[in-house]
Amino acid sequence: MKTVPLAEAVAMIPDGARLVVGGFLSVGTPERLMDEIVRQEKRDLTLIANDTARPGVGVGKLVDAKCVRRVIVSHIGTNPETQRQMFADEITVELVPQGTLIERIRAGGYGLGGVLTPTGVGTLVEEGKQKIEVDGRTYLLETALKADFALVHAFLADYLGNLAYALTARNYNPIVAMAGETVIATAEHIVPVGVISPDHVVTPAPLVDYIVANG
Amino acid sequence: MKTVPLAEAVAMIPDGARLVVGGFLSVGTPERLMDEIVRQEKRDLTLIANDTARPGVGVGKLVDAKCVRRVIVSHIGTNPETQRQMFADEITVELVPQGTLIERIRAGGYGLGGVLTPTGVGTLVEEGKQKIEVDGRTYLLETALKADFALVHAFLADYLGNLAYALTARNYNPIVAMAGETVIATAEHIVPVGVISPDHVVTPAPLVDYIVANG
Amino acid sequence: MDPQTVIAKRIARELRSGMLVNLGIGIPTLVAGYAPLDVQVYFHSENGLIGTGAIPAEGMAHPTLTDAGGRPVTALPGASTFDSAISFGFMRGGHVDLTVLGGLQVDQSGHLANWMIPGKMVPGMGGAMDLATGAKRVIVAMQHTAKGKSKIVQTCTLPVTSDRAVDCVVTELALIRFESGRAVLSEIAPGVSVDDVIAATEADLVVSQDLHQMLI
Amino acid sequence: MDPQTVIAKRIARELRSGMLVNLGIGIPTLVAGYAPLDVQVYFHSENGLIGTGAIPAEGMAHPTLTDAGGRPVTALPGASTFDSAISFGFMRGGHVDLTVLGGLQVDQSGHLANWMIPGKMVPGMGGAMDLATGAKRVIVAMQHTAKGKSKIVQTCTLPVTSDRAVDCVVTELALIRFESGRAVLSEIAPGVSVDDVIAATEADLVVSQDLHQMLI
Repeated sequence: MKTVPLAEAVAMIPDGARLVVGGFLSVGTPERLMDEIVRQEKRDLTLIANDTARPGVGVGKLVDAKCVRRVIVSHIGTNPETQRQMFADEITVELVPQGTLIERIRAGGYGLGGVLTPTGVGTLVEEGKQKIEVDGRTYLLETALKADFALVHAFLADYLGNLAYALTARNYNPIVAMAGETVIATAEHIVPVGVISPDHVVTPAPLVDYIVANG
Repeated sequence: MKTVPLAEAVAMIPDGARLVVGGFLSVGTPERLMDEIVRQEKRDLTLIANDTARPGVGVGKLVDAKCVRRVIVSHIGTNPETQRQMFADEITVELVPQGTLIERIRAGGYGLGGVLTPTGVGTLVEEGKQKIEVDGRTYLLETALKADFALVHAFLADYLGNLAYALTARNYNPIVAMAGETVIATAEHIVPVGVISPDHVVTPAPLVDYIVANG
Repeated sequence: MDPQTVIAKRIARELRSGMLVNLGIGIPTLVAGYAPLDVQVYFHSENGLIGTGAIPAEGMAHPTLTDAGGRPVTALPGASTFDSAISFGFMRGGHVDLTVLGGLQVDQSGHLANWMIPGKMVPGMGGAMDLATGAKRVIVAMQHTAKGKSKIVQTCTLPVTSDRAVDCVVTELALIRFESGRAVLSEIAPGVSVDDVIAATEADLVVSQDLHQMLI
Repeated sequence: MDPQTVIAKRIARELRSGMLVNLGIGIPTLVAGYAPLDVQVYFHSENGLIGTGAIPAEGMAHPTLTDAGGRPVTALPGASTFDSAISFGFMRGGHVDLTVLGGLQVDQSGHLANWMIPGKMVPGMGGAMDLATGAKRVIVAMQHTAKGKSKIVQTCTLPVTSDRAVDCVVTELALIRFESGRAVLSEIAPGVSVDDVIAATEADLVVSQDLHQMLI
């Protein structure tokens, strides 16, 4: 793990990169990374996240600033700007049921090719997907998702990079941290090794490539 | 959640039941439940667990006492009694790679039909299994496992049934607790609600059907 | 009593102590307000919380304690928080005992449509498909008609949320159960007649032999 | 120097600070003892621990702090514990940078056999298949021969552990890399000649243009 200044962390992300970002309606999203991606005017990003939040917050900032060409999310209903860009063909939206999305990201990070889920069978979601029967029940084969960069936000990070999350800001973050080729984390508090007890570490240090230095 | 005496908890388990049990070489196994299953002379059980431990400890006690007809495990190398019973056709052993076994149990508890894993491709493990290609890589389809009863051991249980585990005694327990029709837990310490902070609860209370009263 | 209150009060009677319950947005959210005082259920928010409490008093909101709509909530003693994979494991794996979902249409075999209106409303399905497919019981809470047209239809014209039938739908007029592909009129609201319900319903209804008045 | 020490010392030179390393039982376990003092690696135990430390002093063992063999260990500052699904996510998902595994046979295209001898030794594969398939790099640590017969063979006669080739095998005689299906003799132990290695090896070896003496 290396500690890096914010600008340097984001400078590693090239235009066209595929990002997977923690957060649920902006709760638990690494806001400083979002702001810096906008400031550095990244373009043509693919964004994998739960939703596109709202204009002005979370990953919504990336949509506002037209950094994103394609999103893979479960919901865009809270962000009229995403919908506007989608209808204007400025952004491509792939909608995935939320439980399927988190399992696809997990599969990517856990070295699985995919999972079989009953969710979406008999709906529009099944289009173009392989159906597989197990013990008389039909499932959709949903394949793994990975990303070039995983961007996560923690409550606590220790000097080695162990992470712990707060309440509902945990959400996608621990799964996202497994699914990026390079993992960049921000944290509310950067604390000495040992402050987070081994049983309370949620993301073990070896997963985290970069911690963004605090203010 | 109900708190029950040990004997009553085990009395619910009929002969022939399918059990999934937490623990790794007996570390984290609910020993009191093992002892009581032996005492009540259960028969023809199917046991899903990481391993069969060693004679006299953990799930090894069930093997010693011939409670078990079939095991689904990743390893029996530490238990000569399991091997003896296997060669004598007294017990059926299904060997599953450890990472596949825990994913199969997880799939059962998480409502998934199965997962695609690269583990076992091109080995004896692939026999009789469907092979599926995703993005040019071959995976085995490994199907979900569920059980009638999940038996877990925690470090802390609160009065509602929230569980937290200690160090390497966590292992299979949190996954096992999702995969049983009925979930029975023992704990080192039964503590007031609130002692385990919401972020440190590993198994949420609604999953746990019975906590075994401490002695 | 307004239609939403009738629906919420009736559904609240389904709550039992120890149940794990997920309430969708809209009318379903109102159900929590009518839970009987002696019934302690666990409310599940799919963003990763069990033990969701009321809206916080002014000045007591915390930015990392929110519900599935991103709104501040409180947490009750014994609450737990977890990642989204576990949260949806609860939903898909049948550990959520009951979910109450809003609906655009329910058809007579119990299929729910509640996530999109092609060309008009495409918000994404969020967690709706996992809940409708995986929760142990699914109750739909919606008004019986919209713009004078029945929302309980012969066959959904809108894209369905799951191929799994819901257990029942509760409207301001009736409680209709779905059993073996049939829509069974089981309860009628006070002051409503069977004919009123049939007249307001596009779907074919079978009147239950056990038909009774809705308790609210 | 005995064969096991040669092997362990050579492999220890592959360790770099920050690496996540999983050591199998047998010779691989010895590697930890030869890690350079200025190198801080994380040791991963598949039962759910990162930051595995040395064997505890007498009286300091704790029943819930064990390695993958069930033996008491200590945990270093910054250690973390987690469930088995996460643990194997680390292994299968390529987050373990290096695993060192024991071997019964390695064939000339790099396939490892280390989990069973049909009719004789059927312990189960435990975590071996996941490690051999998923770790970023796989090094096999084993003696070159057993009962005078080469363990580096043309084709494995024992059931293989994975269809994925290992990166290299280190024996007391040599370090052999597997590149594009060929076994490349890359390093020879002090006092050992190329002819000695070839004579002791059933597999066809390609001698590296960069062949040099093993540093131990």
